[in-house]
Amino acid sequence: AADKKLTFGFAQVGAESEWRTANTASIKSAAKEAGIDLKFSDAQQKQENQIKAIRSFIAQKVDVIGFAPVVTTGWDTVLKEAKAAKIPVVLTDRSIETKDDSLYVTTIGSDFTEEGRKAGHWLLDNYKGQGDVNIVELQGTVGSAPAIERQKGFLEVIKADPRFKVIRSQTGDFTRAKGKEVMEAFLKAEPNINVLFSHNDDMAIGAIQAIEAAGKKPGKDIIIVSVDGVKGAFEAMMAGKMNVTVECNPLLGAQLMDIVKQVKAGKPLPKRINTKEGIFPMESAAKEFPSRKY
Amino acid sequence: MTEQQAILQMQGIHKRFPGVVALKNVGLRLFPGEVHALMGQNGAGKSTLIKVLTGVESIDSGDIILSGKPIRPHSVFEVQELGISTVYQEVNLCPNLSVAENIFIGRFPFRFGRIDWKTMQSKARTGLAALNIDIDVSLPLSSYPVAIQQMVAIARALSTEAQVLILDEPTSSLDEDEVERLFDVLRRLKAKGIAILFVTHFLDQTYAISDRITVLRNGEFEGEYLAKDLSRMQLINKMVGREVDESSFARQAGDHADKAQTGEPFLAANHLGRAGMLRPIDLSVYSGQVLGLGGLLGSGRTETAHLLFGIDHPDSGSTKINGIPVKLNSPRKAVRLGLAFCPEDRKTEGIIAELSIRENIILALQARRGIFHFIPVSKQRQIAEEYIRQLGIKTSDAEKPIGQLSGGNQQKVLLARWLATEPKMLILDEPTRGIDVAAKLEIMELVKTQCCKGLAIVFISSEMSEVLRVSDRIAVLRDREKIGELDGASSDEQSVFCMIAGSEA
Amino acid sequence: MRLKNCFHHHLFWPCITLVLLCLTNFFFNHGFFDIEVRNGALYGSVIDVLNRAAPLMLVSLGMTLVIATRGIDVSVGATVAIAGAVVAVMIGGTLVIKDGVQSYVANFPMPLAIIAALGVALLCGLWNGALVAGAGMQPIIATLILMVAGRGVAQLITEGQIVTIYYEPFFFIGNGFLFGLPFALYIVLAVLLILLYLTQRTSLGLFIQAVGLNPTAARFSGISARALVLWVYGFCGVTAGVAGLVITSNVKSADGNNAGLAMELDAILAVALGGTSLDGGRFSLIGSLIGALIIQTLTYAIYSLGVPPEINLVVKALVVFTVCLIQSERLRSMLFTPAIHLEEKS
Amino acid sequence: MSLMRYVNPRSIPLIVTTTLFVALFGFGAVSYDAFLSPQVFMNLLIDNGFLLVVAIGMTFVIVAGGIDLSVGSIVALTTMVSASLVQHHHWSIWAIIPLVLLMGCAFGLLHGVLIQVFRMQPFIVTLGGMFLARGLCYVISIDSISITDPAYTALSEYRLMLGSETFISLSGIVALGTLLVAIYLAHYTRFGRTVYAIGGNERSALLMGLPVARTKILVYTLSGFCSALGGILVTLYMLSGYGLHALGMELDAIAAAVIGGTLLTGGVGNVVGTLIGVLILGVIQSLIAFNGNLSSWWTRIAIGLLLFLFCLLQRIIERSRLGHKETAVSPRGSSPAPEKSKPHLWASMHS
Ligand SMILES: Nc1ncnc2c1ncn2[C@@H]1O[C@H](COP(=O)(O)OP(=O)(O)OP(=O)(O)O)[C@@H](O)[C@H]1O
Ligand SMILES: Nc1ncnc2c1ncn2[C@@H]1O[C@H](COP(=O)(O)OP(=O)(O)OP(=O)(O)O)[C@@H](O)[C@H]1O
Ligand SMILES: [Mg+2]
Ligand SMILES: [Mg+2]
Repeated sequence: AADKKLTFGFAQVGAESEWRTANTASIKSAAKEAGIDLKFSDAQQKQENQIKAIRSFIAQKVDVIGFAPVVTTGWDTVLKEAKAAKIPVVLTDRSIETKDDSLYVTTIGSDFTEEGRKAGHWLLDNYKGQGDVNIVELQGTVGSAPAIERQKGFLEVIKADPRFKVIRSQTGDFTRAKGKEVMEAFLKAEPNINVLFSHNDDMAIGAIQAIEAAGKKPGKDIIIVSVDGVKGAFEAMMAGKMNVTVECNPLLGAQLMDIVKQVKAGKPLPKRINTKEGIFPMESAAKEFPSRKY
Repeated sequence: MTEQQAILQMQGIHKRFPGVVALKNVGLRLFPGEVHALMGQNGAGKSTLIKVLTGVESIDSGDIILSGKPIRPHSVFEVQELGISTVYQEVNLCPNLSVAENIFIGRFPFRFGRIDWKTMQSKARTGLAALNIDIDVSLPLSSYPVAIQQMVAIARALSTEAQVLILDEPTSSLDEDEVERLFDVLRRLKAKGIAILFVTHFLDQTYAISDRITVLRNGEFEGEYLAKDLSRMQLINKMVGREVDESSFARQAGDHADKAQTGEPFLAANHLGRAGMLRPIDLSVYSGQVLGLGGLLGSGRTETAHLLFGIDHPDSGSTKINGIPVKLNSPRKAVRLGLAFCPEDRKTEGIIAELSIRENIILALQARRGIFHFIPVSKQRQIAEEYIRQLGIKTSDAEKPIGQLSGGNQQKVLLARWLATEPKMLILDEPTRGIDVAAKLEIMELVKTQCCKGLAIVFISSEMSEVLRVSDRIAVLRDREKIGELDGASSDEQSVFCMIAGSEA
Repeated sequence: MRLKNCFHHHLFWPCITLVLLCLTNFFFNHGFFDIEVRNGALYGSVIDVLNRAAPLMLVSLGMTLVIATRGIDVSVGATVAIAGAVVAVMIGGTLVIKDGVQSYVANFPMPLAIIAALGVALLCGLWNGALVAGAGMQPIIATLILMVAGRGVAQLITEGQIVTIYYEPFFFIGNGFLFGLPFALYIVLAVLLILLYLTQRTSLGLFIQAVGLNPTAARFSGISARALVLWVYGFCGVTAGVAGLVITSNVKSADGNNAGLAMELDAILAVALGGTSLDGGRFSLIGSLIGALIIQTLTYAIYSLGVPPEINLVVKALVVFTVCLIQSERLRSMLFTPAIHLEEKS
Repeated sequence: MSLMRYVNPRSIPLIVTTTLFVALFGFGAVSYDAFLSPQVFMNLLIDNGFLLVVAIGMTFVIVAGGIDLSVGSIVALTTMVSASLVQHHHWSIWAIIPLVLLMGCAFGLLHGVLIQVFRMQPFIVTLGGMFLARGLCYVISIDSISITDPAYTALSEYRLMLGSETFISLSGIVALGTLLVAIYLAHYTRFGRTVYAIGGNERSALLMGLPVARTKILVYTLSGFCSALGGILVTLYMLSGYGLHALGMELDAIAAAVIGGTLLTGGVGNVVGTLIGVLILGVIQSLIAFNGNLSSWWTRIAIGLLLFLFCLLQRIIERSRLGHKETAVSPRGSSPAPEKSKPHLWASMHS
């Protein structure tokens, strides 16, 4: 094609976690490979910044706009402006709530509720102990979409078995330090904890340290179920300290660039495109570890 | 006249602060159409009485009767509404607001539902013109020196239609001419039947304007007298509470025993100046001598002091100390070289109100010694107590915050701060401001004794008589330029003013 | 007489608050005061609180001095992150697996890494100090610059990753126990002693107060206010750096984005709860430590009471208000003296 | 230099700041093609209208010598309450708006009373308020609530066309309106001047008989009101209520006010400066968005650096002006003949 390079404006959430960093890196490198001119903007976890970035993309007349919504709500106004400027929009990570489906072309990414369900199913299928199962939950940042949806999916599944009860739930803000701090307090307040469900690997890693400090064996005395599948989690699983992590795949750059090109070419696309995601129990950790990119 | 109905009457007023009884059974009567002087030494309770009267401080017991009705003021606002207008000791205005606003805030002229700035400014100009001041009233108050600020405060008080006007040391930083102008205004108000309460430490002023005098001593009511019945000496005795030898108030022969200007000056400034501040100036200060800086308001005396002390950086000229060239670029350096500077604006440049008297006294000495040569607290207390005694600072103990002292006593603490550093040269900018007669004498004595011990002193005061009294030589400034030097012993006020006027021609 | 003195001591009400909070904890969780010995170290909730509060205590100490000079430092959180990032990257983030055997490699010797991290933290502090004292910017905006950029710098150092440390000796700082107590507490103690010495046995304390209360008067008295302010910020940077080391060591990893997040607010709150006025001047180091402990005890209470996370903040807010009301002299005088003066007085 | 003589010295900081803003905008225009369009400028208002409203309230508080950390949380709470009422309880927008404004005022009033009556430090009180308001959001719902009400949608999508391609949104208009009211309030009412007086010297203000307590309480109430108004604008901007909206907005608001020349020590500042401050923060963001090549961390560093450069220039220019303070403040200069500039105070002395 002799015409000018395709420009793609992408408004990222921020750099709040390793997962996100890997996500950004993947998008950047894929854009370079695909010969797409990427306008990248970092919203520092704020929706208003993302909206501002989208407005500036419209002002710059990019070809396609993409963004990973910080929250699912509140996009209609700015997307209508994009639509008026005839710029197609693709979403990553999660979809948005809107009555007007024509505001975006498609969503590519993972499904947090599904991740929560997967974690729940693994627990129901693999828990070996007898009697009541006391679960403590480390939530993500209060109000954030992954926290809400992972919790929803998880609870939905374990409801099926009355033995499984969440006895404590507290936010660990998705960080190791908070995860550790909260787990410490849990351990003091609750003598019998069987399972830890953590909304991301970082908090689980922090919690593992707290469990060890309390003289218990993570992965054995307390089963640890987590989400994300970052490198650190694999290391912990190899050491037998974590039982399972549900993958949430950030490496969707190549797929995204593909879609951008198709959108520009005007090809019809389904409203939702899921990325390939797995679930990695402890046993498969050593095999997978060398191939982990993030 | 005496049997006329008092417009304001205070009876049996008691007021105690933690640790001090500031007022014990004090009474006061104010009659319309008279100027009433409230006299007393530093810390006698004058300001406290005024604060209690105007609702700034609460009363412990006692009655205030205004126009026959008892009142119990709780806020300044309330008191203003009752027709009492006050100028408090030290300037209590807002430095960030313009001069005009400071005069009219709370009573703005309105037009079309908004403040009418034009009218306000022209009214402010008129108000100040009555005091013979012509300044840009739209500039923030902080761009003017204390003296002007004090005039603005007075203008504010005068601009209200009050039946009672209270002035707490309004003249402390004014020069004679301005005082005279203020008095003209006061006389006019008096003629209109307004009652005026007036605090000052200048006896001349007391006798020049007041009809009646109330004397407080140590928080107690000493007596009320008609000014014409009370001689100066009697007044002083009543304030001080003991017989004072009259001769000590006169200028003494031998004050200026010729100290030969032998050898090098301690400090020699050669062509020292800064554009926009001070024309290059030559000054030499000798050890054991007092150099007075004479001049009128705004003549550049404070600026000279600031340049000498390294607060402002000179952009021309040089300074030598003991013949060695030095670069005075910060007060810290100056302090280390043995200089000391007692600034004119006590409240903002001098005291650190929340710190104790001890800490305030020790501050400069400690700064001179540096962070690690710490003076142990017991030693500090000893030094502080020593100076409290020596300077007669009226306080219950050295750990009291300096902000709670009366104005004059704060000034003494500042002097103590610098004396404690045992400086070689002391610059005093208006050191006698707000200090009572007795204490003023003490300070002048102190200057002289320190001088005899070999200290070099630069003395600045708005009261020319004071300058003449203590100075061995007087450098006369006018319009930020030195216009000449006089010999202290052989000059009088006339010769200084002649010099100022002469070069004007 | 004795009792009355203690009643009027400036630390009295902060202490009461702390005790009340501890009792609340005990009321809901009877094991709160239990301490047992495990592996030669004391183990229990109280120890947890102390241990967790250590970084906050460190930062509040530095913050106290800054606030005493009538300044504020909102960049401490970022400095924590930077120091953590530096030490983590220098000590090493590589896990080498050779023939199925895992081994850890430290890139630089640990002392060097620690010195470098503290050096960088000092630089951060001095940068703030230079902007405040040198360029004359307002403290909040001067430090806001580093607050924003600092996290970027930290992430730049870690390349946006969470750098995990695989070097056992380093873990001692944040996890180790000495004579049964967490090592971090000894660090706090050391910093506290140094500061107490500096502020009470040298004239630093007097100078800081003087500069905070009336900078002009302080300067005219021969104190070089600028140099003082510069170093106070520098020192605050160092305490934040030390806190960064403790946190990094504690979680064995450095997270440029999240380490020390919102710590500035907690530190300022701690200082204020400890009875230091945010308008500068008089300060209390011990008070700030108590303030930090109050905050951590409260956090711990929220965790162990099983408060639902949605209302964490509401609880925190109510406690903050209550604590302030308890400490409000005004309220006490209104309650205990019959005449209520609501009118304007100062 | 000679030009300086004709401008009011008090407006010089504002002129400096404005000039630097124009320079910054010009830099963007030179660097990026589409930057110099009227719409980019309008976007600054559209995207930062709510910040301006909040920062105006903050300016009053800071000028009075206080600080209000609760603004961001009150904004969030406003969005949450609005969204919940309109979506879950089907209230009319015309009932909701007064209600949330009242709520904002109530919050501010609470702060004011605690600060003034109980002599608590503003920083802590409003920090408590910040926790409380944000906490209440989560009590309503931890999830975000999308608003589909037609009235809200219509207001949100309202655009006033200024020419064929340029438009401004309702929030921009409201923000400018608020600015005008604030200018009036600050400079032409007794309340406004009392605020300045209190910031200049609270004790003096008391001694001058000004209603200090009432004004201080009112100032916090005003800030609460502005936060709620800003919250309504955010609700319209995002068409949703969410507990994590406006996170950290208090710092943006403080920064905007301070960049605009407001002194945190109180007494100095004005709302027009705050407008410029908001625009500057907006331009910095726009510059970075137009650049589009910065990684997440370089974004932060760049924001910090731009802020730094800006503030430093501001300081340097003001400093150099301060060096000539005498000339700017009083008529006596070093160059003109001193005889002429003799002040009048003692003019009649020897006549
Ligand atoms: N707020 C306060 N707290 C404690 N003591 C105070 C306070 N204000 C004044 N005092 C004390 O009350 C006494 C009277 O002080 P006051 O200011 O009335 O003296 P004054 O007569 O005005 O003296 P001066 O001539 O120096 O102004 C002094 O001993 C002073 O220390
Ligand atoms: N009547 C007046 N009109 C306008 N400005 C005045 C007047 N009187 C003084 N000033 C201002 O006062 C300033 C000088 O006051 P300053 O106190 O610094 O001088 P000074 O010689 O130290 O006077 P002082 O006698 O108070 O020590 C000048 O900048 C001048 O602008
Ligand atoms: Mg007095
Ligand atoms: Mg002077």
